[in-house]
Amino acid sequence: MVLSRYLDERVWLLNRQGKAAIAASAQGHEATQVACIEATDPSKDHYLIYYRQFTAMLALGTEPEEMLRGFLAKETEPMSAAKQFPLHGAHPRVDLFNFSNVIATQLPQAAGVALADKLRGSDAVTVVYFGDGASSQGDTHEAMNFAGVHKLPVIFFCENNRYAISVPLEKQMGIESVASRATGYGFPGVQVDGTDVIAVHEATSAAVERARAGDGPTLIEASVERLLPHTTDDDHTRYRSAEDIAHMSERDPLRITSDVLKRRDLLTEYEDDEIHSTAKKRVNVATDTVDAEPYPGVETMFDHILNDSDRNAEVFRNA
Amino acid sequence: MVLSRYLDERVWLLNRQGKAAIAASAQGHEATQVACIEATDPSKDHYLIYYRQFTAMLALGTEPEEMLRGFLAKETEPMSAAKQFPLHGAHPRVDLFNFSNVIATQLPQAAGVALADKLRGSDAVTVVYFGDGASSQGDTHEAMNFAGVHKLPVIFFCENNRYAISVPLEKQMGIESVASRATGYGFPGVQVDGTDVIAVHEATSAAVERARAGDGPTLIEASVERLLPHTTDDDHTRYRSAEDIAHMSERDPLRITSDVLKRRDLLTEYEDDEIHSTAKKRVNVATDTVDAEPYPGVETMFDHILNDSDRNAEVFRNA
Amino acid sequence: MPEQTVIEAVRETMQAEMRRDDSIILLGEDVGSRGGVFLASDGLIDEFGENRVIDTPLAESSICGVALGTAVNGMRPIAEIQFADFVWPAINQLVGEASKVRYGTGGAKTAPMTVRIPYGGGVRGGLYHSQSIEVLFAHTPGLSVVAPATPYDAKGLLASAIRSDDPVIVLEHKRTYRLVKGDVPTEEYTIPIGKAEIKRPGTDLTIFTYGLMLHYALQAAEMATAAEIDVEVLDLRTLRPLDEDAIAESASRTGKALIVQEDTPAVSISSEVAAIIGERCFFDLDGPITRLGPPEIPPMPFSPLQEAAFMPSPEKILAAITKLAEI
Amino acid sequence: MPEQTVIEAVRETMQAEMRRDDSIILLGEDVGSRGGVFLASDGLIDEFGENRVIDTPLAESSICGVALGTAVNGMRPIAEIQFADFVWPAINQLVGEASKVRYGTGGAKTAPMTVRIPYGGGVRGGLYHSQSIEVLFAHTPGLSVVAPATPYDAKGLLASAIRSDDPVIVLEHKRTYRLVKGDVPTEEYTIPIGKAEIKRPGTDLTIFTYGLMLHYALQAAEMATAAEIDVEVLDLRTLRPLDEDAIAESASRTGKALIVQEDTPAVSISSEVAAIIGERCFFDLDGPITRLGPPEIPPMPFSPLQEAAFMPSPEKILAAITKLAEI
Ligand SMILES: Cc1ncc(C[n+]2csc(CCOP(=O)(O)OP(=O)(O)O)c2C)c(N)n1
Ligand SMILES: Cc1ncc(C[n+]2csc(CCOP(=O)(O)OP(=O)(O)O)c2C)c(N)n1
Ligand SMILES: [Mg+2]
Ligand SMILES: [Mg+2]
Repeated sequence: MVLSRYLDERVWLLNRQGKAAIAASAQGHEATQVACIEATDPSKDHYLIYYRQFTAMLALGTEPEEMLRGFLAKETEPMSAAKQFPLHGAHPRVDLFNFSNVIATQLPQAAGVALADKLRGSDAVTVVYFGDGASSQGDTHEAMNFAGVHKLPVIFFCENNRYAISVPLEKQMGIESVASRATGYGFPGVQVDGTDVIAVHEATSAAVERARAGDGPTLIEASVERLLPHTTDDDHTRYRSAEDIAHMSERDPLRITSDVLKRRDLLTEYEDDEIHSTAKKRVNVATDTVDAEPYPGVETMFDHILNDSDRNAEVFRNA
Repeated sequence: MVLSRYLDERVWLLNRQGKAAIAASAQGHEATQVACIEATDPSKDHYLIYYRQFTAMLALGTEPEEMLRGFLAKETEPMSAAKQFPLHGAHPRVDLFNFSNVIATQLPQAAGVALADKLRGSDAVTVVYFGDGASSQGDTHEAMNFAGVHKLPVIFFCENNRYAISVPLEKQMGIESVASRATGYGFPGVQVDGTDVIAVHEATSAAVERARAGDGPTLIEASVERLLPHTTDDDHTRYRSAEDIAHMSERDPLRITSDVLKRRDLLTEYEDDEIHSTAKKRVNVATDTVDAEPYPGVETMFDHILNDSDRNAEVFRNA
Repeated sequence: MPEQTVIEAVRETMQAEMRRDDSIILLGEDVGSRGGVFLASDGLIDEFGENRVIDTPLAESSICGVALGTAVNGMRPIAEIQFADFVWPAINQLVGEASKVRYGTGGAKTAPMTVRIPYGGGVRGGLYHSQSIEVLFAHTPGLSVVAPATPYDAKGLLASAIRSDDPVIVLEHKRTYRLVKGDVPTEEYTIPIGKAEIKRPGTDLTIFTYGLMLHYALQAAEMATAAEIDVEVLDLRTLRPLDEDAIAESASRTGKALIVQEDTPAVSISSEVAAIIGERCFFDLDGPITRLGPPEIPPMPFSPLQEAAFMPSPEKILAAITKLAEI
Repeated sequence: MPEQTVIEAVRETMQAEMRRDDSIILLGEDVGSRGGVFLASDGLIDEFGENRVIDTPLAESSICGVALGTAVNGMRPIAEIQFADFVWPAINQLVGEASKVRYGTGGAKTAPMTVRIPYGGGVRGGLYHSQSIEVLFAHTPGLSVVAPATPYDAKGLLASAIRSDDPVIVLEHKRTYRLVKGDVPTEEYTIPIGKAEIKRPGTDLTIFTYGLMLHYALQAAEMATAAEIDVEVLDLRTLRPLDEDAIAESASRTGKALIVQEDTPAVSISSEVAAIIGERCFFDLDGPITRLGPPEIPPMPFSPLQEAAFMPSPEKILAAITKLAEI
């Protein structure tokens, strides 16, 4: 979490320096992402993420350097060979992927991934992430409906930060809770406080168990704050009140988590400081390394295209 | 209802004679369609139908000749100038339309129609029909969600016959009732027996009242039987058991309605016979009239296209 | 070699491929006990069971999105879109998503999925059961698009599609399903994606076409022999990638190009074929690059006389041949 | 005449039209207090209120489907798709439905709706914020498609779109939004849909283009004067219907055609322009009909060098001019 926060801050800084073209942020979503991943098994489960899964990616073992190569579009970027926006593509080591920026397309895909496992008799679980805005898309409905019919081992994990860019929840849906829709598909929906690592972990563990047992999908809705504007291109003071923005920090999951741990004597002030300074250093090292790396050259632009004919077409047209 | 049944049967006959290219049937859906329309006000309300709304169209004042012109694709066909499948296009006298065969596209359109009324301060209600199969489409979700956010004066009317062509309800959804999804959009959902004219009328009246009062949408689900195969192109013995097919007739809304009326002394045997013989005659007259009419000539093929340039393109290309 | 219809060839190819490879599954509306509305999967659920022949909910975006998900997780799905006119809800999952999986993951993931789509008119289908939908797919890098017109090609190209490691759109003209018969070897074979075929050699002009129009073009070519015009007919067969070399070779050799298609002409396959010829064969041509298609109106009217007037026909093609040959 | 950027012209045109006609409403994601992600509707919610400037749920199919519903019930909606790459979920409501309303109801209903779509690349948008999406719309009878490249044209064509009684797709190249400035009269005017414009007259060859590429073509034409090549630049402006007469006239007059576009070439606008020229100007041409576009790979890589290599540029256009002029 702490590493995620520092890296996240660094990425925004790199954007302001003109080095990173764009960045979304997981600030405010960190606790829920870590706790959810902790309840799953990265050695066999599948993860379909969206652009705000910065912390989840770190939790799944992505190195800070690898993340930064995405933001800075460097040559050895591991997810898409820098063909895509940061964090898009497929992970080099676990089955985590994010094919596109297009909201909610990952949900039917996740149902398909889970269907394949079910047909093969595997007990792998598929976790798919989406936002409150994504809940409005037709694909979200179709995916949940399909998963409900086939009782697929999939967890629909909604990170509800009450905003889709500038559109607040009450303009997104006529109800309060995305989780309440699960009954309309024949599986359970649970609401959890996304700043509470224990609650998220418990809810996810129950869903994982259900899925592995062949009992079908679960919809989990974690309420979180989006502490920063939507992306580096956004300015949330245009649409959020100063008061609203000020109050958000009360729900900062980093502070809440460290307070809880300290209160339970699971974390000392000293350890906390250590964690922070280690994370800071890690981010500095990674930044220095990646900043010095080259961009992909033009030669590799034609890698991973479909077939020879398409390449011929190119050669022909631009000869 | 009786007229609808005879006309419906005639249309299938015309198909078997090679005169009507295709027909869907409302047999089994008649009661619910009549009762629903009765609860609305055709002088100001809007109706977005789908291909199975045979009876609803008659209830809204379409003449048998007009319907037959659709099935036989005759020159003066009133809904689409015979450009479209039967019953598609727009009604010549009430605001009833059916732009396409594409399942569920009418639902967002209905939300839009209702939105326009709401913005203008009109108290018109929009009724949109769809089947159980259509409930799976993304558009259905998006429409209901939008209508829920804006509390639109729209009635989502589902005629649930438990089949989408051959696909039975349990392969369509992980739940039993489409109506139960309404809570996920913030408005009421009601289930009614679609063979019970009183129940359908009451449910629709309540929904109309709600809508006119500005309280927003209602989802009504009427359970009905599809007494015939999906269309004249289908053979339901491929996917329904003989038993299932035999039992359906117990839910024939015509028989049920006439039994109820007779039991309540609202209909005598004599009156019933009269109704039947009048309807038969009406259908015969209409058939004779329309059968003799010509097809649209080629000249009118270019009517109602967009603009001169497109026509020029045509003239140029086929000169 | 037994004679088969196109739909029989499609069905037997799916059956043979499914026997060969366990990872192949079918998904679509009514593909199960109904056997598909055109009976393409008739009987397959009996042989392969509900796990491999899946009646989906009525929702095309999820049919394709779910298929894509299974494809990136070890399966080779064949998705059926019931009618081409209903593919529009799935465009996002096909054009937006599936086409970019390989490129967008630096080759880490691929999407070996086949999407079978019955398309085309002349079947009294009106505006929503007659559409041609090839344009956008044929435009999209990352997709392959085949459009077989004969039972032989239907088998060979469908087998190639199923075995491809990337998404392939298979366009089957629904009017050819029962109309067109031909010899089909019982043994397995594939036809390479991206290769056109000269279905009738000739010297005076070339007709470039595909789908149902191939058969009309062949009829027109036969009729043209009466006027001693020797017409070559090139079946494009694959619409993406187009076989540019075969197109250019034939156009350069005969010197006259007539492109015939059922789809409306503006920004279409026929435009691309014309552009290839205009660029590569310019100095070899001795007549304008001519296109014959339907008028630029929504395809196509339901009423019978207007539908007939809308569709290109052997007679219309013959008229275009004659006019071009005279230049 | 005040100088404006393209985005300013778009905004002021919507504002002026909304003042003129109460039935005009805006719908889209973030069009309200955010003012749209490109600020096209900045301030409009303050002037016209939440009833006429509607922040929709995140669901493009319903944005277009709802807009269509309001359009057939007395309104003139302007729907905004946030980025072109996200229009695919709405294809069914636009191509499948809206385009056929007039024809499919025998003229009883019409759909006076405008859909504004920021498209195009060269903005470090990667695979999902750079797409060109004109092909399918430009192919579809029943739709009009405009693609203004200057503030003046943006105003005139957007006004025409809003006032049209049928659906119009307005493609705004997002790179031009702030980059391109020009004089825009304060009074209202419209530019007819379907009319191309010669943006630079010339005698030696014609470049046919639209969107951002217009500006690159004009730069290249200027550069070509050094080699004494006199290049005409024709801005297509409307992509459906294409101004076939203007295209044919210019190609016949200069005798050489170079078609430049940012979209991948196969089955595209450039194909259609080439086909028109190949059919209508065949006897007047003295060089192959040449196309310049990006390679046939998914548009377009995120990394900067590759993005630059992908995009056509004034330099690449100049090279094509020089080569064609030498023939
Ligand atoms: C289909 C589609 N439409 C629009 C967008 C533009 N867009 C990117 S993020 C976003 C908001 C998403 O909100 P939400 O799902 O709540 O996720 P959050 O960013 O709040 O985590 C929008 C509208 C998109 N990427 N895809
Ligand atoms: C988008 C789309 N997909 C598929 C079809 C083909 N089709 C026509 S009717 C139908 C079944 C519809 O079932 P339901 O909604 O339950 O209505 P019913 O016919 O039972 O009244 C299907 C799959 C279609 N018309 N549109
Ligand atoms: Mg959100
Ligand atoms: Mg049904």
